[in-house]
Amino acid sequence: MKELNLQQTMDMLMEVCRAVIQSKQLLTEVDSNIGDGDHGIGMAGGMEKAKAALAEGAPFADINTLFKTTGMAMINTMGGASGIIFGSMFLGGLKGLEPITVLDGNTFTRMMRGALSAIKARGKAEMGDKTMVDALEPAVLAMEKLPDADWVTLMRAAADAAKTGVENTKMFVAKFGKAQYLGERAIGFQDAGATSVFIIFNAMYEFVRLH
Amino acid sequence: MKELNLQQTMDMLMEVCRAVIQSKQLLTEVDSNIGDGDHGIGMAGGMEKAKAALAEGAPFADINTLFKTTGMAMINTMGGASGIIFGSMFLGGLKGLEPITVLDGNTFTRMMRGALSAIKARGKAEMGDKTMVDALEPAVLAMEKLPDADWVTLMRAAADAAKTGVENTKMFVAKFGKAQYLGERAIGFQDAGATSVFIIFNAMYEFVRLH
Amino acid sequence: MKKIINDGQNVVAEMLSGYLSAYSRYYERVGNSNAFTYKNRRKHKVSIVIGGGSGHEPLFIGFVGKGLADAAACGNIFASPNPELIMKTAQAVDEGCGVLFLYGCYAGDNMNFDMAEELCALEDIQTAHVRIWDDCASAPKERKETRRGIAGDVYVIKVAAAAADAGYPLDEVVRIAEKARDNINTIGLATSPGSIPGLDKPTFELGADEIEFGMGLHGEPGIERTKMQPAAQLVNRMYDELKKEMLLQAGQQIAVLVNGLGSTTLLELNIVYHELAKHLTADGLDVHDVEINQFCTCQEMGGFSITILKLDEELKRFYDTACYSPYYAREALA
Amino acid sequence: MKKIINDGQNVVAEMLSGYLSAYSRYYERVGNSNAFTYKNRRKHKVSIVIGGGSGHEPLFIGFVGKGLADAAACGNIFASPNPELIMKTAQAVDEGCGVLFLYGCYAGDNMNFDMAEELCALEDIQTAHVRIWDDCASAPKERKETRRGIAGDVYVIKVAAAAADAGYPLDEVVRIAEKARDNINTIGLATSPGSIPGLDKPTFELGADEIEFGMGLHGEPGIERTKMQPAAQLVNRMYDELKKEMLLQAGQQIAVLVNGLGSTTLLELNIVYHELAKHLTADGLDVHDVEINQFCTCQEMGGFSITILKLDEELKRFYDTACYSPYYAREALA
Ligand SMILES: Nc1ncnc2c1ncn2[C@@H]1O[C@H](COP(=O)(O)OP(=O)(O)O)[C@@H](O)[C@H]1O
Ligand SMILES: Nc1ncnc2c1ncn2[C@@H]1O[C@H](COP(=O)(O)OP(=O)(O)O)[C@@H](O)[C@H]1O
Ligand SMILES: [Mg+2]
Ligand SMILES: [Mg+2]
Ligand SMILES: [Mg+2]
Ligand SMILES: [Mg+2]
Repeated sequence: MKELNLQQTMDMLMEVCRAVIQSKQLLTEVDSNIGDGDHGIGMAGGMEKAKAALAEGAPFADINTLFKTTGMAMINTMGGASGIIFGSMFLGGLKGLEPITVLDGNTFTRMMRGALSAIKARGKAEMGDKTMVDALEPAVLAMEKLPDADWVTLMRAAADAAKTGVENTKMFVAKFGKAQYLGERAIGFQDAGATSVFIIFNAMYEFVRLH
Repeated sequence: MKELNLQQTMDMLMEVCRAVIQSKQLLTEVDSNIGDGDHGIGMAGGMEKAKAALAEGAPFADINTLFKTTGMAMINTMGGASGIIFGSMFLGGLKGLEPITVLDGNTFTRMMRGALSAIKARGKAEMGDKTMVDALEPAVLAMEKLPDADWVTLMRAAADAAKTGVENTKMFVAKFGKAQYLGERAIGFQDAGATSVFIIFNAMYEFVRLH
Repeated sequence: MKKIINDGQNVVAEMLSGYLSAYSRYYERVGNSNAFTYKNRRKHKVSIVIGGGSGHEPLFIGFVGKGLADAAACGNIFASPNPELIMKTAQAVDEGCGVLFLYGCYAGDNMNFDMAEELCALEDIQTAHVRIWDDCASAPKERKETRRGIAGDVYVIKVAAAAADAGYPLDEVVRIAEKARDNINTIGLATSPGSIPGLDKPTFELGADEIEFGMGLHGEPGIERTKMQPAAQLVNRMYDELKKEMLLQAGQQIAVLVNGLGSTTLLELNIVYHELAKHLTADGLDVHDVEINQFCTCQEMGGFSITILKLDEELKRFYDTACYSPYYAREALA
Repeated sequence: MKKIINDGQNVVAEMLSGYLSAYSRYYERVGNSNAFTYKNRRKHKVSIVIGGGSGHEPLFIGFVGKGLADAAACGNIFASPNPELIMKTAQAVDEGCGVLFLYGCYAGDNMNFDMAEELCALEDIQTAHVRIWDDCASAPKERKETRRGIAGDVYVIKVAAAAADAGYPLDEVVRIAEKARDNINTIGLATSPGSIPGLDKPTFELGADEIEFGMGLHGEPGIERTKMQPAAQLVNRMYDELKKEMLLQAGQQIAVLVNGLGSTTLLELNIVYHELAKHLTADGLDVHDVEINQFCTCQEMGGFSITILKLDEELKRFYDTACYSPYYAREALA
């Protein structure tokens, strides 16, 4: 499969929502270890709202609006660091993008590169700062190495890279978010936001694999 | 022994203070079961202060002042229901009593009868209301049945009667103090104040037995 | 129990030392006792003296001030102040117009304040008292003089102090305080115990999933122990009790206090009022004023109480005046 | 965790519903969002908008009112409000004189308020912000812009709002707010965790006999975990940190806030000040004013913080004005 149509893209985003909502408990625990424990509530709440907004907004005219709806729902219900950061993951790639009704891998890769830039501009985090950037940036790099790949190949690579990124966060001291105050004591624990990035790409992979 | 001199009376009161202070934990537990748990703190605190006041006030001109010092120290440091009730146990028998420097059993019995009257007038409790009256009144009655007895006989009778009184409180519903709200649920538990009365008479008994 | 204290014996004296030096602008200690007066109190008026056991802060220390009581006598934790302390406190604020003692109806307080009044008589201080018995879970209506005084204290103090400030004579202030008292009821529930500073066991036990309706401020038992329920159901049950007890009817003007018992957060207390407001609106009650706060606590006890004061024009007049203390401040209501 | 709530998702909306209907005299909701404004705010002045994660009540809801902020935008529990909500809140109180955002320095708040300012710019609302970073246990002095904002928020809000009420232009209000911010430090300690409504595990764990100095308002780790100690020693340690950090010297005029984190009682907090006052006196500090209260909490977390504000004549002028909200009321200081 090389292209997703509007309905498929919508279904994939719905799948992402469901996967994150199902991971509420896991994300809570991960954030409790070195943060304030609200990442699961926040992400699940944001995704609930995104799901509802997608269901309510359908039918959509283009894929851009799908992503915008998801991102805005997250920013405006979650608040917090992750609302704006993860909202930007869906919004940040839309700038300058003409309205599209089919989504190919190259476009998606460009969107994620745009999202990464937006997130780094907003949050100032770089690789190694123990944030979701540590999962998103490797995923984007992995996708960029696979131009014109089919969706399954692309998403497997993205999810794998994100997973490695999550593992890597265990080695880092945090520079942002509530774990920063832990200093060395954060070492050994994975970052909550990075975990969410993996869950998102993995849900996309599972979706394209089964369709 | 038929009479206590001033020093012996003072020593006996000191012994009473020590015994109550040592029972702090027990009284806390008894009051926790059906009250608010502060009877041990209250009685021990009052007796600490009484002990200090006795030590500081010595030498005393008469036995009346000894009792007055003890009672006033209790009322004025303890506060609460038991401050005034137990203060009255030492103060209430002094009304109309000429200054004395020796204390015989008959005088002491009369003093305790006066104390009982004062307490009942102040607190309105009668036998069977699950208060310290249930221990004090039988002790007074027992002493009144032993005119001209020696101190050991007298105090053994008082302590025994108080002990039975404490046991009896287990059968009662409380009409005063914080246990009253328990209704039937107070049955099976002994009253804290009654327990203190027994401890006091028992300490006196131990004192006269050993001197 | 991790309590931020030095020594279980000295907590009240040290608390007052902190409070009175922090707020020395307003308060003055009576000698070196556990009692204090409000410095800027109006003169030539009936004096209001409040007091009771400590451990319920901000009650009583936070209800002395402008438009509030003139002085407070503080007992040990959960134990009434002693007669001499109460008398000395009255003496410190007596203006020759009489002293009104306001306190919660508990055996210990009743006896100590009674004896204090006897001591005051010897000093030629005219006195009166109003015992507050708002807790309708603590005894049936027919024996209301044996009920406990809990958060309703706040309203009685507020109204009586305003009447005293307005220059009413002692018997009138008593009448108004009694009227307020007789128009107030409170019901509480506890979710977890408090602990007495210096003791290492809590004052009572509740299962991990249990609550108790009507539990007293020292852990005295209430009217029903149930499983934990959502806020809406808890409030339903409590409002039903108050409505029955007070015969609340459409059009009745009321003031409402949602009071936290210690560790229950303002977030939760405001949710309680969110639920309560639905009932009050549905029943057509005329809600004149609402407070959501921690006024009458039992150390870190979990839970809350709801107090309703039925207002008439006279009570409202005194309710509406401004008052100020560090823990209870209100502007005059329009 | 027994929390008096209905549903973990709706706590903030329901809390605000309760608060705003109880205190409808003073407040008005912005649309049906989780933000509200003070009705009787002065017009033609710089508007002060505060906000942040909920769960720290009375902060932020209790610092909107007379002489305080004009509006608050409330996020979910421990999560910054979102940019649109913040923008709408600013819009609701903008008088054309500019809006100053005051908030604690946390990644989430920083990003959401930044984006809100971008949205405001699109709406032609002039904005500025002052991030509050008073918690000196959260990072060394050299990186103070990464420190957390905790109880010191209260002083910055008070002083900035008074300057705005005095008619100062935006850049001046910013200057004064920053001056206040730069003269405030706080250090806290935790004895027990709070819990997020709807979750059944507490936000962190502490041994039965352990405390942690410098722990953050969401359970972020502090500078040292030790055994529980008497109040005097706890205060010693904390005062030492503040003294070093702030270079406190004899004659310096200060305001002091002893703040409870949730379940620590007023009894204990007043004992803390009893101990603290000894140090302040010994060091010859000129204590202008003291507050002992629960202003900035973390649900039912146990523990307290100490905040010191160094005053100069300008700050004092704004500190001293009267203010009123249901949870923070003060008369003008002489
Ligand atoms: N400046 C930042 N840049 C990128 N990601 C960030 C930044 N700050 C925080 N995050 C991400 O947000 C996650 C925390 O999200 P969450 O727990 O929902 O918010 P909060 O920290 O406000 O409680 C972190 O694990 C991290 O991955
Ligand atoms: N009206 C009364 N008359 C006699 N004794 C009383 C009365 N009220 C209380 N008591 C006694 O006081 C005891 C309680 O003392 P304490 O726990 O110190 O006071 P409080 O009830 O104020 O906590 C009761 O066990 C009872 O024996
Ligand atoms: Mg978090
Ligand atoms: Mg007791
Ligand atoms: Mg008691
Ligand atoms: Mg958070």
